[in-house]
Amino acid sequence: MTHASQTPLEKITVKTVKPTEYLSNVHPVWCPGCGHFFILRALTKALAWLKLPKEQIGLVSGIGCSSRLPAYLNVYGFHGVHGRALALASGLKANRPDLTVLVAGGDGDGYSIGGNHFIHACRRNMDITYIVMDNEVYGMTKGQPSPTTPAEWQSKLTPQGTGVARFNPMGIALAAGASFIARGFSGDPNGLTKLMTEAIQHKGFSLIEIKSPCVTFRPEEKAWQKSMRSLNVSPSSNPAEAAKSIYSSDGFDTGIFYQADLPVYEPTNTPCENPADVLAEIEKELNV
Amino acid sequence: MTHASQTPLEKITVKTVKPTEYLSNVHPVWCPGCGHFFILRALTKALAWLKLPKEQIGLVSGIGCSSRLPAYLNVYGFHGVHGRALALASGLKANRPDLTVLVAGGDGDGYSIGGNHFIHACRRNMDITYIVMDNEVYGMTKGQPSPTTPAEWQSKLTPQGTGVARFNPMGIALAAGASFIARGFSGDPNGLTKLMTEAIQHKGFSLIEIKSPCVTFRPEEKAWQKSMRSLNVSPSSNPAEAAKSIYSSDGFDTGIFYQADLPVYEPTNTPCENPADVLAEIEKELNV
Amino acid sequence: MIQPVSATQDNLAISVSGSGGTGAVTVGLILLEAIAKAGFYGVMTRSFGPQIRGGESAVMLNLSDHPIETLAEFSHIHLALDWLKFERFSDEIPLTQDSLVIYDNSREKPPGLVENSGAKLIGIGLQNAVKTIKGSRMNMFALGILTQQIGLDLTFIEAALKRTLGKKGDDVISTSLEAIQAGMRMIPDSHYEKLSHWHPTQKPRWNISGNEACGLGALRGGLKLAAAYPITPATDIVEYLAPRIEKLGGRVLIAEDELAAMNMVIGGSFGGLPSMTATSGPGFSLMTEAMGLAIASETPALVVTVMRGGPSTGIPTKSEQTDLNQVLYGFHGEAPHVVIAPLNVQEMVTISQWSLGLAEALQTLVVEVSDQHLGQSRVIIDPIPPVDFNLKRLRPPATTSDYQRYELTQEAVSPIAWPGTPDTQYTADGLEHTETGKPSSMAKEHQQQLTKRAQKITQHNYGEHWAKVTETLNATVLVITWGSSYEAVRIAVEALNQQGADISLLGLRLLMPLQTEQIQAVAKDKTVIVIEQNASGQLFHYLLSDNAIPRNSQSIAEAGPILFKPSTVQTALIHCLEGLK
Amino acid sequence: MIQPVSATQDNLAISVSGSGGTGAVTVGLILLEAIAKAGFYGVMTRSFGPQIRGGESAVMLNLSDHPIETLAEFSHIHLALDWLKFERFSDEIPLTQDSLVIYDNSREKPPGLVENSGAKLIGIGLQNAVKTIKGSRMNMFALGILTQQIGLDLTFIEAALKRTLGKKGDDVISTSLEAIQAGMRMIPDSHYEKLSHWHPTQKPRWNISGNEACGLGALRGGLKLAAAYPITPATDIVEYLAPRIEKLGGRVLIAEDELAAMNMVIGGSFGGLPSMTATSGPGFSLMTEAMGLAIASETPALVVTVMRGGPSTGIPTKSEQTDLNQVLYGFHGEAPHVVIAPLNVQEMVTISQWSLGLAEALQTLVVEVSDQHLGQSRVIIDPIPPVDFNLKRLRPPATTSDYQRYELTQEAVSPIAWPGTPDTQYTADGLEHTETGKPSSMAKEHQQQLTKRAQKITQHNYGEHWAKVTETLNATVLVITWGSSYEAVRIAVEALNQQGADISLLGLRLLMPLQTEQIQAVAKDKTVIVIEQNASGQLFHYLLSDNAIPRNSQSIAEAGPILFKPSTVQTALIHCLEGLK
Ligand SMILES: Cc1ncc(C[n+]2csc(CCOP(=O)(O)OP(=O)(O)O)c2C)c(N)n1
Ligand SMILES: Cc1ncc(C[n+]2csc(CCOP(=O)(O)OP(=O)(O)O)c2C)c(N)n1
Ligand code: SF4
Ligand code: SF4
Ligand SMILES: [Mg+2]
Ligand SMILES: [Mg+2]
Repeated sequence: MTHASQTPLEKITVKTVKPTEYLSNVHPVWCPGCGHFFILRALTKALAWLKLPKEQIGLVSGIGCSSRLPAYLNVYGFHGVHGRALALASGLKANRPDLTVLVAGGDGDGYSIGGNHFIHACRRNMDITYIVMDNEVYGMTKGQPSPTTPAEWQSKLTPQGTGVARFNPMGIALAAGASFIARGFSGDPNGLTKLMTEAIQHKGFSLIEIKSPCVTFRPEEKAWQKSMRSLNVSPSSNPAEAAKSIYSSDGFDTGIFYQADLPVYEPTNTPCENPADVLAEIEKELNV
Repeated sequence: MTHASQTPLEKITVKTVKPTEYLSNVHPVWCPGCGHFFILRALTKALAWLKLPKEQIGLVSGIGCSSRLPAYLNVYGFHGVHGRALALASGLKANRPDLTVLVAGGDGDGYSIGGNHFIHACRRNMDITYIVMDNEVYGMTKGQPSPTTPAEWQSKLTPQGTGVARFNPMGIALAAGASFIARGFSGDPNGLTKLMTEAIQHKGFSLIEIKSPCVTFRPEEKAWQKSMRSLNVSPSSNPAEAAKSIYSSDGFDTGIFYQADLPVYEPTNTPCENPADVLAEIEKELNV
Repeated sequence: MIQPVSATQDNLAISVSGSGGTGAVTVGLILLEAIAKAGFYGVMTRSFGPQIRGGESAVMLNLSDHPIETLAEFSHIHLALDWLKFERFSDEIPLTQDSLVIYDNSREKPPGLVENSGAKLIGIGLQNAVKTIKGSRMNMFALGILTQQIGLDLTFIEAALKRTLGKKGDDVISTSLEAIQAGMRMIPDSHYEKLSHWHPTQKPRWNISGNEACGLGALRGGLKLAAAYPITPATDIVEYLAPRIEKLGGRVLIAEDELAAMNMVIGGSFGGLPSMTATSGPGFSLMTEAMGLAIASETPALVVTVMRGGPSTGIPTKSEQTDLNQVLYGFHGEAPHVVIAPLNVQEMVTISQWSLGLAEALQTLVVEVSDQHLGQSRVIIDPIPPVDFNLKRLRPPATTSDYQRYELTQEAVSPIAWPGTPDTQYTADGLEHTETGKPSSMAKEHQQQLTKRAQKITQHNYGEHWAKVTETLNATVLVITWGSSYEAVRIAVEALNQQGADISLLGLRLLMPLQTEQIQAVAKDKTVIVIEQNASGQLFHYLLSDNAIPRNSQSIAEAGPILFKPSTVQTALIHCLEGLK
Repeated sequence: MIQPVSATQDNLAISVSGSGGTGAVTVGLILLEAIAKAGFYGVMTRSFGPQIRGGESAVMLNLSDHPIETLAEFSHIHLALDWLKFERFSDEIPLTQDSLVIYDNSREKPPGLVENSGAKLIGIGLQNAVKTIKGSRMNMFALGILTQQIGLDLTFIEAALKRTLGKKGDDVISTSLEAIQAGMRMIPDSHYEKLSHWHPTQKPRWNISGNEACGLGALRGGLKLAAAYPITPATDIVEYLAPRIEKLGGRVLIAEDELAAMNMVIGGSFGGLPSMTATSGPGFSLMTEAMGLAIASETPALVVTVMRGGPSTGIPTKSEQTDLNQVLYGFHGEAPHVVIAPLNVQEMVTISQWSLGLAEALQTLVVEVSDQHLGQSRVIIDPIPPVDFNLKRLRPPATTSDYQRYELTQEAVSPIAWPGTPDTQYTADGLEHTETGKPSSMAKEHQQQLTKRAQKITQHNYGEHWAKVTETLNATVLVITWGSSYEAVRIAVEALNQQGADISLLGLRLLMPLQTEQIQAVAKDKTVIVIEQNASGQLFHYLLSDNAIPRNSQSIAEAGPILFKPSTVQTALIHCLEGLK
């Protein structure tokens, strides 16, 4: 695999609101050097850039190193159970379309145990932004292979490697119906900030699949810093074309692969002015 | 949508073994006219064509009208719980690679509750054939929308339609790593028999997505008989190409969309000649 | 020795069976509504063969001039549209020599078990009749026959017909009416003209199923989100809600599976609005992890579970009170929550509203337990007046600074902020946490939060709804039961008491937290007998586990799916009381 | 009044703490192995801060010249590589005036709680020492100091070092050895030279963790498939199996989630070969639906659950006996199955083998319950001799015609065919079924199969392993406990008995089916006290629920995550006994 066509990663500067205002006073439990730190930083920058009021944000996660994210932000957060963040967030968005709903988690949380909610959240295409902090390993449980781990990677659980090909989260998201699909890299916080702002602004379900090295259980991933580069094609809104660019990517391009204006699922949310009357109407149906 | 390019559906005749030998004496609970009857018939024909010994077949299903299939066949069957057939079958195949393992179920069972096992079974690419009897509805529970139901279809549960786009099971299978992907139609039992024989013979995970009308809760599906036709391109082994043909299909083509020779996951299965000695070796590691 | 009372109550039991498409169920629906319009009460249950469609089905109606929810002891009139697989229903449609069986004599003969029952048999030419009226259906003739047999005024049938089949258009109505009238003439003598002896009421009444009642109660309680995955016999609840909740500013979310449904409920509720799901055993099993999250994160959530035969896929279409152990104990870790079971359809509206309110006020999981019988029975009841339980979420005061989501308070309920409110941001967590919500694995904080979560539930004053206690003067025996067994047990106990027995009855609604002291007070100096419909005596052992009942208490426990009838309960009670002597 | 015995047993307790990367755990591992090589016994537990890496961690060793599994009452020697967040461990590493604390005086001062403990403090220049030997690490100096303090022969340390760090190459070994020797000279006076008074054994022994012991037992039982999804603290079981099971003709399947894992186990077992999974509370919750399928379809399946603090995600890295309710009752429908809990690491090998055998022979779900403490403790034990339980699947006779998978038999166990065998094809089903396996919703068949599934379990003769009963002559009190609480309770009871108390002890292994009559026999005429590590007294209530213990029995129940120590149990027991007077 060659990484010749390096495009310089883009810059973003935050002017108006201080990103640190979005931080809580809880210190991350992450290992020093963990890629997830940079994702946290990029996210605070993106929120600041968009000037989103802290109290208008609902940030939902599952379980994993990555899923610890909500506690580190001074927003309304929910650190739920492993793999179910997207479902929880869908309930939140359904009841509270006024909130900006973000979901964060790992490759294990989202693509392994959470796989079913992943495809159905894509299909529903609610206005939610999904940030996957993909380190190709289960960090929290100390180093087991995930669905994005290469087949050869050896661990205690898989002394000869998994023997199973990694799969293609962006391809799955596309087939399932997500309307914004991007890849980012934690080692490129500015590019990431930009992707995040675009994803949050996009109306519909946005997936940002972020490569984020686990320095403890996958130290070799530090080399990603050298191989990641910006995508040199612009986002397609045609699924067949996007499929082609997703399938032919070597996994090291960052950028938006697909963005389309698809119907967004927004369950009815018209407040009821006169519930007593409406209830009486409903009860009338029962009369003999 | 036009259905102009009708290719005549292919014929298959069974000579050697009697398909009825594969039937059990349990009578199907299906409604008269249900598409699932024809899938049962095609399956017995395919098994007969392949001359597979009945006792060498393991047929696993979940819950649904479609999932009742195993009881109707005189093979080793498992009618498990809703949505988990592929996982159960993976365990069976891992322990018993000598058996021909088939999985059958509905669109609800496989794509809704079973979605996570679907993508991971594709990814694992074990030598299993997955027969989805897709009627775009939950038949067994009397007519609720499934992930393949069109957004406009109205039901008691969705009086104004689901408002959610149907998703693309073949596209998902492709992105997830399945190595044989086909669409069939219950109204074309011969074409279906042929697809089934090819899928069973294919080494790796085969998906046959079969359109099968639910005459009771989706009577309008009877019209499929007029619109289904054979695919006029030959199977691709290139994912990007296959993606294109899958994404550009109008949903009425039948045939093999993708077939590739991908690594098949086969967990070790070397019988141990001298377990006592091996155990003693293993216990020796514990010695102080 | 006490003798069982005659199983004949002042009721009228009618059943109709037939193969798929014959329309037995429609006959039942119209008849029930007509009976209601005539000023009476009734209950209707259905039974299906294993086929999806095209298989045999039956309806059983039990009618009376006072509210009634139990199954009849035997059918006064059984009308067989045909005899397809009638054996399947023989448990549910008992025939005796007091039964009248009407059947189509142009087809098969009655099966042996019908002939042997001693019932009076009348064969008629139903299939031929259909040919006489163009576009008519056999079941409408049957309806006419039944109308005539029980002496029901045609105007009520006509009104019920219009209501039930009105959508099908005027032609269908008029053809049907013609067939009904023809049917009325087919057997002119009436054999069970009971209605004329009954006292019709002028009061308004409702025609409602248990599942509808459950949905209505939740709407009254302010439900804003129902997230669910379809499952028999709970789907009807959400199907009832779907077209109605939107008018009240709420919504239904169809989940990809039960794991999603439960998490959607938690997310919706975290958003500040009352949220619920409805499921049955298999789905409940899939939800327990997330229910534990609701408990640990103190997020209000209502789960209605409609029990069916178990274990595993079991018997999806039939009733059994067999999931009690799970609804109480199906969670890992210490998971105090609230479990409530209504005793009949009539109270389902109010108990469901109460359940949702308790979830909101106590910020925890409330499981409301129904079953296939309660849920899918259709009954005529007096309208249920509205109640105000005044059960709301505790919000932080507007001037909060240093807001702590999991603050230790006197009532053990911590204020919960509304997302969108400035300065009260917090992270809800299923990891053990400090008062602020920060993850903690320290023993002190674990114990503090464990205690808080338990105390808020035990300290709450549940008022009178915890049970329905009917005390008899000088009672020496206390019968305890729950859920859909209650009505049959109540009638059995009343009958025994009329014959001089001294039995008190306790129908337990609040299963968790168990009101041990109150139960002990009622049980004092009495022999306790616990009656329930499952094989192992789950309620019995549960009551023993907290010493709520004496050590020598007796258990009457029988697996489903055949429901208790007053007579079977009486016999079992008499047997049990004899054994104690 | 009985006085608590001095908490000082004939043990030697050493703890080491430090921030991430300082290598405290390595010190513990080498020391434990060296102590074993020297002919002694010991147990080592670990504790981590919430950080993944880079956070603080500690090891606690309790050493003796006889088998030992409990935590020490206090640390004889605590070595602090630094003081980072030491407060976090203060519950787990109690210091008294009899403790010796050694710390690096080139860094921060000891925290207040250490100074206030009255422990003797020795500060040394660890950081400077490292500079004296190129490539050396601080923890090896610490190891040297400890070696010297307890009077351990260097040869044992050297051998243990080679075994533990051998993979890192000769250079690391020689540098480490140099550092150890330098460390030995740093504090020349030995303060705890206990070893010389102890009697070393020459017997072979094993160095094993509970999770490894569990895996080994399953391998002995013929395990062929382990399917699992990682979860703390159960992952080690599968990590132990992964490289070993293949040599025995088996395999590990990594599942996408726990729902898959459990279904894989069922599929693998349907294929005819012993199959298991390992999980913890949250994963167990996700598996209950499929476990119900194993029960209903009568497919053998072993589930090992390693409990951690709950509810929900709870406290993943710490121990609590808090999932008993769930492992007994977490299923919908009547779901009789087998639940077994080993009492200590020593018996884990045999009990795990037995558990797998019971699943095979009874064709049902067996849940083996461990916890974080049992699972992740590393102990030195005598090798466990092999046993043959002779527990196998019942196969249909070779000449079977008209094979019925769910045949009603005398023993209530139906023959199960091997897929691949001609003429015995069947469909396994979680729907209720007839003897042939055909779906059925009839009451008769439901009750027949319910009864069969219950009877096969209750009728089995479980032999002596159901409990470990230690009866004391003239005992007036019976203490009942289970799982990882057993060792601390045993020592407490023995100590009280030495002082004249008359207490019998029952360590309950077979939790389901509950051996009520046997328990009643042991409990006869005694006051019963039930001790367990959870907040609500789950075992206590469970025993009451079947009248296995008298109504006035006492409960000592305390939530985790701090483990019981013999002294805390003693105090609680004395308090409880006083209260009874
Ligand atoms: C139901 C359940 N199963 C398993 C676990 C254990 N578990 C916690 S986090 C995790 C994987 C985390 O991996 P990932 O999502 O990739 O996050 P990372 O730690 O790598 O950031 C697992 C398996 C759990 N908490 N709950
Ligand atoms: C855990 C669980 N949830 C829900 C159900 C109820 N249920 C049974 S079959 C089914 C859907 C069946 O649809 P599909 O798989 O498409 O099969 P079809 O009947 O259409 O052939 C559902 C929701 C169940 N049995 N178990
Ligand atoms: S284990 Fe890996 S993913 Fe987790 S905090 Fe450490 S470096 Fe990050
Ligand atoms: S309900 Fe639909 S899918 Fe089910 S048997 Fe009837 S026609 Fe077939
Ligand atoms: Mg990860
Ligand atoms: Mg379907």
